[in-house]
This record gives sequence, C-alpha cells and structure tokens, in this order.
Amino acid sequence: MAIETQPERAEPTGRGPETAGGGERPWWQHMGAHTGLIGAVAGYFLGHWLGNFLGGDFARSSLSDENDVAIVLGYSFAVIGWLAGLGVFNDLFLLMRGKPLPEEPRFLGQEGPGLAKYFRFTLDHKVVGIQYLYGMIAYFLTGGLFAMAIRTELLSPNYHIIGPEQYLMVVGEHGTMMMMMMSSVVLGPFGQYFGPLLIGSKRVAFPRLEALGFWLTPPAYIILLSSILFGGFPTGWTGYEPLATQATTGMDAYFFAFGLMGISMILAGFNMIVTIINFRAPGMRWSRLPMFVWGQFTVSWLQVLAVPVLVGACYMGLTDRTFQTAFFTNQLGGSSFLYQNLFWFFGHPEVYILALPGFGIVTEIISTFCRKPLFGYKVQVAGLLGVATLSFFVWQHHLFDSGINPDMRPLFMLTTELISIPTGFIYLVAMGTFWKARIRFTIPMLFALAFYFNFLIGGISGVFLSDVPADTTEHGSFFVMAHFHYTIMGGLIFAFFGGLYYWLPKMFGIKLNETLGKIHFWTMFLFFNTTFLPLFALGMLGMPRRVFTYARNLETLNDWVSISAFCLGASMLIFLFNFVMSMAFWRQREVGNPWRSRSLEWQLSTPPPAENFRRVPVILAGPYDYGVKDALPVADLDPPPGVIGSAYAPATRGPVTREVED
Amino acid sequence: MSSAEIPLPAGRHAAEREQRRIWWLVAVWLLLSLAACLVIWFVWYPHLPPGDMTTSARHQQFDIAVLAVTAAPVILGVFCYFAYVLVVFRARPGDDSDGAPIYGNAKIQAAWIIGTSMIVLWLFVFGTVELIVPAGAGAGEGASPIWKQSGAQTVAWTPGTNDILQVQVIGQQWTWSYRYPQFGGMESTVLDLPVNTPITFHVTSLDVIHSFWPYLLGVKADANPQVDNVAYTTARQTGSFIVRCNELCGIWHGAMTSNGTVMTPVAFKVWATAVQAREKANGTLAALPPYALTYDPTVIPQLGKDLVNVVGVTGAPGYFYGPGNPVTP
Amino acid sequence: MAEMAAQPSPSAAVQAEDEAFYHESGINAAWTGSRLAIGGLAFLFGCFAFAYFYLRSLNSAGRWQGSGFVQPAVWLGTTIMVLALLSASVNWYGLQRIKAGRKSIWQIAGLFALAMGLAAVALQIWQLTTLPFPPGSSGYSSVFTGFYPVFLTLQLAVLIWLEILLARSRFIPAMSFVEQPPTVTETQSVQRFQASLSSFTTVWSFMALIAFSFWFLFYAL
Amino acid sequence: MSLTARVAALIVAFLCVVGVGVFVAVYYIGSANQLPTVAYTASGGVVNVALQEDPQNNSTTTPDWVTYYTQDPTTKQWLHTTLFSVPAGTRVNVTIYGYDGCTPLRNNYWSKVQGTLGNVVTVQQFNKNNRPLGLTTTESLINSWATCSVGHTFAIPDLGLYVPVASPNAQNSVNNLCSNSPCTPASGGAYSLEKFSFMSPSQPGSYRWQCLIPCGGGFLNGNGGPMQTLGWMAGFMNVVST
Repeated sequence: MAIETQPERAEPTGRGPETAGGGERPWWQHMGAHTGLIGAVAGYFLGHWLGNFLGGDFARSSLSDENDVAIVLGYSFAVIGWLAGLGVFNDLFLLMRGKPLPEEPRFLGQEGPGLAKYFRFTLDHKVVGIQYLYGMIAYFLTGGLFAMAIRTELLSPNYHIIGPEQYLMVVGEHGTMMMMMMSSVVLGPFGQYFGPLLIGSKRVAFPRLEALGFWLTPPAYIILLSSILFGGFPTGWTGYEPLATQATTGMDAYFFAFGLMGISMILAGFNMIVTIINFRAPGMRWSRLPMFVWGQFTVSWLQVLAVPVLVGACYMGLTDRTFQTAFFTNQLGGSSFLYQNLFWFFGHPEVYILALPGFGIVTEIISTFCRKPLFGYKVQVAGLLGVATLSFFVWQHHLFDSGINPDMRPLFMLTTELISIPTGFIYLVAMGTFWKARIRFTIPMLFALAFYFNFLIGGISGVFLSDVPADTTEHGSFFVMAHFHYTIMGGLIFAFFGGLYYWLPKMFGIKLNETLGKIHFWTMFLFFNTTFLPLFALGMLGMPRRVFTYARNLETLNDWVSISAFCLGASMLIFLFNFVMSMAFWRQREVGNPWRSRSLEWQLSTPPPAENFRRVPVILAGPYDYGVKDALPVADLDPPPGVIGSAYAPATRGPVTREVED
Repeated sequence: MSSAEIPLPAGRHAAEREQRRIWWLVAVWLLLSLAACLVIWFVWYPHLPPGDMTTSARHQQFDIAVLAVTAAPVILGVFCYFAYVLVVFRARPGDDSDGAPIYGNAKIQAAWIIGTSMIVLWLFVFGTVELIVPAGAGAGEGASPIWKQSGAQTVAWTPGTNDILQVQVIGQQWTWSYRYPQFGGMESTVLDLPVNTPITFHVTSLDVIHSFWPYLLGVKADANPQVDNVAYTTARQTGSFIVRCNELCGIWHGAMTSNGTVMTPVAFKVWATAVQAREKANGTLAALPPYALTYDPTVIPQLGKDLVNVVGVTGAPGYFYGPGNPVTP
Repeated sequence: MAEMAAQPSPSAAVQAEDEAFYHESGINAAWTGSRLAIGGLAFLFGCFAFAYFYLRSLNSAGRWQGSGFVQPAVWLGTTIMVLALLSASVNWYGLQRIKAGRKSIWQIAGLFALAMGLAAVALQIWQLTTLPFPPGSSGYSSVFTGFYPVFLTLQLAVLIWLEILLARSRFIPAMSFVEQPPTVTETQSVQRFQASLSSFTTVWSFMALIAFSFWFLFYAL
Repeated sequence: MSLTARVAALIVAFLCVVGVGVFVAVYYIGSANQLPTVAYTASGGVVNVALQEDPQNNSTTTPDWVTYYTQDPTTKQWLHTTLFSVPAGTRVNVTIYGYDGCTPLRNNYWSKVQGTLGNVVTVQQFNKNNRPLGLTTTESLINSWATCSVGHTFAIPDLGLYVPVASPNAQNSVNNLCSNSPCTPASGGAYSLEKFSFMSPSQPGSYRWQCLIPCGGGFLNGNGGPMQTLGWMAGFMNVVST
C-alpha cells in the first residue's frame, strides 16, 4: 500500500536535542503557571476583601456567619488574576494599542523542545492537546477517588464510615468532577491535538481561544475541590434548587466551577467549528472528513449552543445565593421548575457531548483494525447529526415524575425513543464494518469492542427509562445510575482509553507496554461490569440514588458492588503505573505508522513537526479505503506549486462575506 | 485484496458455506431469543419489581416485562453477530492482508432503518397507551391531571363505595407527613390506606424538592414547594410498605423514610376516625392550618407578623431574605 | 525543529501560497465566527428570556410583580436602549462609508458608537445601583437584576473589540481603502481589518437587537 | 537535565496535582467525622440522657449557629456533639435544657408530642436568675404557632418520636437569652427544663435524630447550616446491644 512507501522523516525522538531553546531566558522569567498562581492568590484575597466590603452587612450574612459574595468575588478575581498571570491578556493589550499580533512562536521555531511550554499559555494546538491529556487524567483520578469513598460508605447500611454530610459532599464532588472531566476528556486531548491534523491544517482558527479553553480547567478543578474546605455541597452534580440556595458556601464552588467549565467548553467548541469549516485542506471534502472529526464537529455544535444555558443557570444560582434574587424561590415569584428546565435543557445535550466523540474514536479504530472501509459512511454521519439534533428535544424525560408539563410526556417519550434510531445507525455501521474483515485484536481494538458491548447495555436500559410507567419505578434510583455509568464510563472512558493506546505513539513517539495494557483492559472490562450490572438490580429493588443508608436486605449486593468497585480502581492503578513507567522510564520507541493506518495524521513524522505540515496538503482520497486495489494515497503532502493557489479564490476587495465552500 | 481469503476449494463452495453459516447464525439467534423471552415472561415477570400490590405497580411491572421481551432479541442479535464475526473474521497469525472493501449495502441499511423505526413506533404507541389508560400509571401528573382516575369525588369517604380517598403527602426536611382531608384534615406520620379503593395523592413540599416514592405501591411523584402534584393508584392487596424520598433533599435524604399499611376499608375507616377523634381531643386539629393543596409556611395565621419579625426570632423563611422582601404577600 | 531542518525548506513562493491560503481561511473564519457567536449568545439570552416568560406565566405565589411593585424608571431604560440602537446604527453607517473608501468617516462614526455604547453601559450600571426594589422581591425583579449585569458585561466586551478596530485603523493608510495597496502584506492586513470590522458590526447590531427586545420585555410588555 | 529526568519531573509534578486533590479529599473527609460519641449506660434499667439547646455557639467560627450540647454522664461536662449511644430495649429518660428563644415551625403538626411514654412531656420554666416560674406542667402539645413557644424539637423519625421542646416564655426570653455557651443555669438567661421518656428500640443500629424547627438563620427555609451539620442540630443515637 501507499503507506509503506511513505518515507519516514528524520529521527524518531519528539523532544529534539537537549540544548535546543537553551538560548532563551530561564523558565521562571516567562509568564506561566507559576506567575498565574501568584495572580490567582492575590486575586482571591482582593475579591474576598471586596466581597466582605459589599455583602458583609446582608441580613443573610450576619445571621448565617457566611458571606457568599466574598467567596464568589474571590473566585472571580482569582480566575482573572490567574489568566492575567498566565499572560492571556498580553495580546489583547497589544491589539488595544493598535499593534499587530506577533507571529505564532512555533512558526518561528521559538517554541523550545523543553517542557516549559506545557506550563505556559502556548498557542500550539498540539501542546494544548497534551496539556488537556494530563489535566483530564488528573480530573479523572480525583473523581475516581471520590467514587471509592462513596462505595466505602455504602459498605454498610448501618455503620457509617464517613457519615451523611461528608457522603453528600463526596457524591457531589464525584459527580461534578466527572461530568466536567467527561465533557473534555476526548475533545480536549485528542480533539485539540488531532482535529487540525485530521483535516490537513497547519493551524486552528482561534488558537488563543483554544488555549484559554484549556487554562480555564485548572481553576475549575481547584475551585471545585475548594468546596470541600467549606463543607462541600449537598446537591449532587445536578445542583437542584432550592436546596442549592439553602446550602452553605460550598455550593458557590459548584456553580462557579461548573460555569467556568461551561465557558471552557464553549470556547473549545467554537474554535473547533470554525476551524473545521474553514481550515480544511484542499480536497478534504465533507464526504472525506474522518469520522472522529465528524463527531467533534457535531459535539462542538452542542457545546456552543447548549452550554450557554448551563452558564446562565449557574449564574442565576449564584445571584440567588449572593445578591438574593429569587429565580428559584417559589415563595417570592421564582420557580424551582425553572432550574430543572434550564439545567436539563443543557443536561441532555451534555450526555451526548459525552457520547458522540466516543462514537468517533471507536469508528476510526475499528476501520483501521478491521482493515476495511466504513460500512455506510453517510449513515454514520446521519447518525451523529441525528443524535445531536434530537438531543435538544428530549430534556423533559428527566422530569417525567416532577409534575412539569405532564401532558407533554408522550411527546418527550417519542423524541427520546427516536434517538435510538440514529444511535442504531452507529451499530449498523460497526456491524457492517466487521463483516468480512481481518480483525486485529490490538489493545485499541479491544477497548473499541468493549465500548460497543457496554454502550449496547447502556442504550437498551435507556429505552426502559424512556417509557413513562417503567420510568416511574426506575427514575432517580440506582437503575438510572447504572444506566448512565454504562453509557458514560462504559462508553466514553473505554473509547478514551482506546484512543489513548491508539494515538499515544503518534503524540509522543512512545507506546505503552502491551502486556500491562492487556491486563489493564481485561481487569477494567471485567470489574466495570461486575460493578455496574448489579446496580441495575439495586435500582429495581428500590434503592434511591445518593443515599448514605439503605434497606438492610440490600447489604450483600452493595458489598459485592463496593468490592468490585475497589478492584476497578485497582485496574486504574495498573494503567497509571503503565503510563508513568512507559512515559518516563521505559520510553519504548514507536515510530511511523505501527497500525498501518491510512488516516492523515499517521502519514506525518512522529511526533508531528511543529507546524504539522510543511505544505498545505492536498487530500486525494478518503481515509478508510482499506483493501482497495491501487487506492490513491490519502494525501499529497508536498503538492507542486500552484495547486494550493488554485484552491482558493483570488483576494477580493472589500469585506469578505462569502459563504463557506460546500 | 479481498480475494486473499482463507484458501477454499472454490469461490462457489465458499459462498455456499457462508450461506449455511449465516442460516446457522440466524437459527441460533432465534432459538436464544425465544428461550430468553419465554424465561423473562414466565419465570421473571411474576417476580419483577415493583410487584403487583397496586394497579399502578402492576402496570409498571407489565411494562418492564414487555420492554425486556422487546429488548432481549435485540441484545442477543448484536451479541450473536459479534461473536460470529469476531471468530470467523479474525486475522490469522501472520495474515496482514486487508478486508473486503465493502462501502455499504443499500438494502441492509434500509432494512435496518425500517426495522428500528418499527420498534420505536411500537415502543411509543405501547408507552402512550400504558401511560394514558391507567391514568398516569402512578407517576406524578402535575396540578391538574388530564388523565383522571375513575371514582366519586366526595366530601366524606365511606368504605365499600367507589369514593376516591384523598391523601395529601407533605414532604419536609426530613420527614413525611400525611393529611386526610376527608377525615377533618387530620395529619399522621404513617401512611395507612384502604384496599380496593381509588386513591388520589396530592404531593407537596414545605421547603425543598422531595420525591414521594412508596416503592411497593408503584407511585412516584416529586414534592415541590407551592406545587400540588397529583398521583393515582388503587391497592389490590393488603400489607405494609415503606415510603422513601427519591430526590436529594439534604443531609437526611437517605434516611427520609416512613411506613405505611394497606388495610381493609373498614379497618382503615376505624383507624382514620380514631386518629381524627384523638387529634380533635388534644387540640392538634385546631393547631393545624386549614387543609389546602399547597402551603406557604411563611404565612402563619395564628402568629402576627410582628412576632415573626422580632429580632432573635428566626422567621419561618430563615431570614434568608431580609425585611425588604416581605415574607407575607 | 530538528527534523524540519533536515528537510530542504520550501521555496518562498510556495510559502507565500500557503500563507495566502490561510489568509483566505482566516477571513472566512471571521465571518463564520461572528455568526456562530451570535448563535451562542442567542442561547444565553434565550435562557433569560425563557426565565422571563416562564416565571411570568407561572406567577407563583402571585409574585411575578408582587403587591406594591414599582417599575424601574422607564425613561432611563428607554434611554439606555436607544443609546445602544444609535450606537449600532451609527457604526453600521460608518461601515457603509468605509466600504466606499471613506476611512475617516468610519473613524468618527466608530468613536461616536464607542461613546454611546459606553454611555449605555454606564447608565445601566447606575440604574442597577438605584433600583426601586430588592432583587428578590418578585420574579420580575429577579430576571431584571439577573439579566442586565450579564448583558452589560458582554456589551463591554464587544466594545473592546470596537476599540481595537479604532486603534488598528490608525495604522492603515486611508489610501488602502480606496485602491489595492502595493504589497500583498498590506492588502491582506486591510482585508483582515475589513473582515473583522464587518464581523464586529454584525455582532454589535445583534446586541442592539437584544437590547431592544429585552427593553420590550421589561418596560413595554 | 536529561530528557528522561525532565519527563519524570513533569509526571511527578502532574502526580503532585492529583496528590493535592487526594490529600484534601481524604484529610477533610477523614477529619470531618471526629465528633465524640457520648456513651450513656443503663443504671437500674433506665438511661438518663441530658441535652441542652443554645441560641448560639461562641466556641466556634460560626457563633450565630444554634446548637445542641450533650452532657457527659460521668464528668457532667457539656460536649459540643450530637452523637450519643444508649443500650437497646431500655427506658430512656431525656432531660433537655431549652435556652433558645422560640421559632415558628414550618408544619405546626410537630407541636404535638408523639412517641414518648404516654405521649406527654413535663415542662418547667425558669427565669434568667434560675428561679422557677410557675409549676411543672404536663403537656401533650406545645403549640408553636398560637403562642410562639417552641424553641426546637427533638425528633427520631425512625422511632416515631417527635418532641417539641418549649422555649423560655417570650417576655422572659426576648433579648436576655443565654449569651455564653455552653449555658448553665448559673450563667444567666432564661430557660425551660423539659423531661420525657421513651423506650429505645430492641434492634441495635444508628438512628438519626434532628430538629424540625427551621432554626438555621440566614439559610433559605431556615433548614441550612446548623440544621444540616452533625454536631449542631443533627445527630445520631447509636443503639448498642446490651
């Protein structure tokens, strides 16, 4: 095939010579995470002082010995100080003084090969992707730790190890941290890193927005954790009102951190949509777009359109708590229904924000390791678009028993069940792709298969929940819990690990240890199922969510779940060990194209050069033409002069407001 | 490259063998599905939650069973297919050839889309019927239900007739209490109900959102402040049950349970009248606010606003809102 | 980086070709981005509009506008809204002029637009500090006090964009707007400026539209 | 600095971030439950439990939070905890000193005494000079609304025990509540002395108890803050097998 004939570029190591970048100033003289930290601390105390000055004499503050205004303003100023310390606003000030922006340093080769660039406001989308990778793993591990705490408390219905309030705190932290993490765990690392590579672009549309999107996630992480210092928040990840208005100051951290993460999601999605529409290489038709990019594209739409509603809802929650508006206080003309509507109008697209990138990754993986074209490319695209569109019209299936618009339930039952049609497309494509394939059982492939296994169970249990009478039994019980853990963890996290094992060789030129990888997969797959399958039964037997105690006859089942949950945690440790050792010490080189993939990113040197492509590539064929005799190479990476020039219209006068091509 | 398959006598035999294999696959799938459905329906269904204590519980049990029977063949189909392809089409060691370049198959895709659409349509029709016929199947129906339960709205409830028993469920942090308007609006901490009687629950809350979930009764309705959420059911068996809170409501959410009993109508009448008499005697009825579908705890008839506003006395709204927001309309 | 150095670096002409390609993409990105931003903002403001209509129709505890409710000063609200509209239209007029090659007129118009926008924001802040009701006294008061801080913050952000354009325009010779500049670099910078300006105009006009619609909700409806 | 060392440094730094999260989580979750549990033992087949309600607690950072105190039976010290244990299946005599002023219930139904032996309580009022006012009365209902006269309630819902605790009567309590916690009869401030008895359940286990008065000032519906914090207005009664 054409791939083998591709010449390998230069030496494999990604880090370049040790001494490179030695000429520049030492890291601590640059603006970076350390200056950002200083700014954040200073900002917090300033804001806290200001808040005490403004809100200290509220009746609410003096009666409750708490001042939410101080906390919230502290958070806001801390974030601003953090960004200022990072140097996010430098370019803005340049522009406001009318100066032109400096060229992106990576194009001038100023971005050293060292590690310092990962702790700076770096504009290279590949750097941002790697920052996301580590950031999201940190999120994931912390959230997982809270899950362990939850299962510890549930070991006994009677003897309380961490007690009811700490239990609620842990539940809330776990849910929120995981939800915040999941929404970026694939789009962050792989989306930012491979999006531009897959569409054959040297750059993204708004690199500053992209980098800002990442640099908002560390403060979100810290702020969410800081709620523990204030006693946590008792509402779980949904933050239902008016309980949220009633809660102590820990609640502010929830609203603020979730809102912050929302903004980060919006920025990332915004940049991705514009990039995918406008920065595709010549010949990269919509019909040749890799499926992962399609998934990213649809998700970005959800992020840009649905997440603002979350930001609005979080903002309203904060004003209710600080400046005492009454959005959600029924006695004063507000409504607790309002929050439920706003939250779930975001919340349901959110679960597809989590699901769709997973679909994209596993599609890439199965096509590569089945050595076959996708079965029904258009069907898959239709599936992604259909899911994305429908997800805006189903939110009230979370509210079947709440008494909100009960006569609308048949409609929302229909829309909810309709989603299973486009989701079915995903399975049709997968099943068709496996037919007459040559299946390689590599680790990414195993994770992809596990994805289809888990997501099937999760999806089918979702059909049970869409049916109102059945939902009356299952709503708000452990059944729902099991359902969304099957779709989110069983789906997205398995896809994430698949993508990790699949793309890490490309990102770092290093591949993870295979044996440990296989052990990791099998333990994770086994214990995931032993953990969450019994939860369906627990829900059916009448165990509500977020309870610190339960009926005594459910103790055996809960203990079983807890123990296998600990084993699941242990399998994550196996991964962590493998990751750290392989990345830092073993450093097993993997150059070129180990999977013999046709996809564009694998045609580049490993890891990709600073500016991705020496020339704008010209795309000649789709990425999935496996097994086709004399198939064209996927792209011409060094097109003759003139080709690119003919790809765009000559510069026209006046403000350019042309429709985008295709 | 697709021609580079496992060496076989001839293409035609290969095709026949594959045909046979596929028929085997379909047969296995059908047999498994049939077995699964039979097991689900005849073995599992009678024991499925939430049991058959009330009409609504029966409907939910029925729905879950029907959905399970619908879902089993789908799951089994996908699993059988994957089991087949993973075994048959695995790459033998040393085989680095590619699969057959199949880009799609209009017939199969159309069939799949039609099939899934049919299933969805069936689920929708079934679900809607099952929602409307049993008057909401025990789910919260909001303040003014459009699918009502049959029965006579009466001021006084008499056993043996078709009178609807009105029960108000009041959620508060962190316990339940129940008012019986047809018995002088007396209030109780236990939920006692008559069998074979249409029952209407009026679920409301005094503070945050709770959710009223008597699991065995197959009823679930959120308790929202200032909102009357109606749910219907009719008990078919006597026995005791537990009420749980199903919506996170604060520190004691997990422990917010209370007990109830379904008893014969006559026994219920005796119990209810006895409680009413006792509460009349010790002044509880007089102390309670007049029965209403929702309550505003910030309005305290017996207590002048002045006392509520005395500094040091925390008003019922907890003074979250200062005097600038009058606590009474 | 190292492996790049190993390669023969592509010729200058070829690189110019790539640059031009991404210049085009960038200009299209400005167009797409402004439209997309409008989409996102529409959902954010829609969130508040939904709250408005939801609480109004629900009127829980009869307190959408409880007893003894006082409307915020209509003349003030109207002034703020009119300022926003004027600012947008003046800037739009300026855009038409600069398309016709009259840079200086746009600069003046832009300055006026900036001034009026800032005035609207300032007045809005002043109104918020002197409201006739506590924020939590009714549904109306909640939506009012909740919405306007968000709106004026975003107005401010968009006005920074305008300031940037004004600052940038100082360094572009007026001639460049009349005829094709000599060098490619200049041409591209003018085109970037114009693309950015028209995107700004789109967003700013949208903000004016929002200002009007919420004025209608809060004062007229 | 070699490449491997640098990567290792990066990963160590990254693990430190996680470590911080882990530490904060574990440390606070672990330390949060350090309330002492007061063990009451039966003497002569009865257990005597003594609690007090304070209008404030100036021994912590939240002086405006109302709180319960539990008396250690041996040292007679008032401990700032709401965890106590009683033997199973014995008669529990509870004595509650009500130092806190009255607050209207959200649901006046809880004015009714339920679950005590005889469904009654005995109440004795004292003025701020620790002088008894009137005689000890036996109440089956202390109306929180008609005359705002309930300070807090002591409720163990799982046992059906709901006891309104009388507040010092209004004209004595307004503006001269006990100001220094834990309060003692000598420390000034009017109070009410309430006694009742109930049978502890035969089945061992931890039974939660709470207050039903919305006494979390400054929190919506009055049910935040102290109402949702162990050691203040929420606690456990651990029933241990004898």
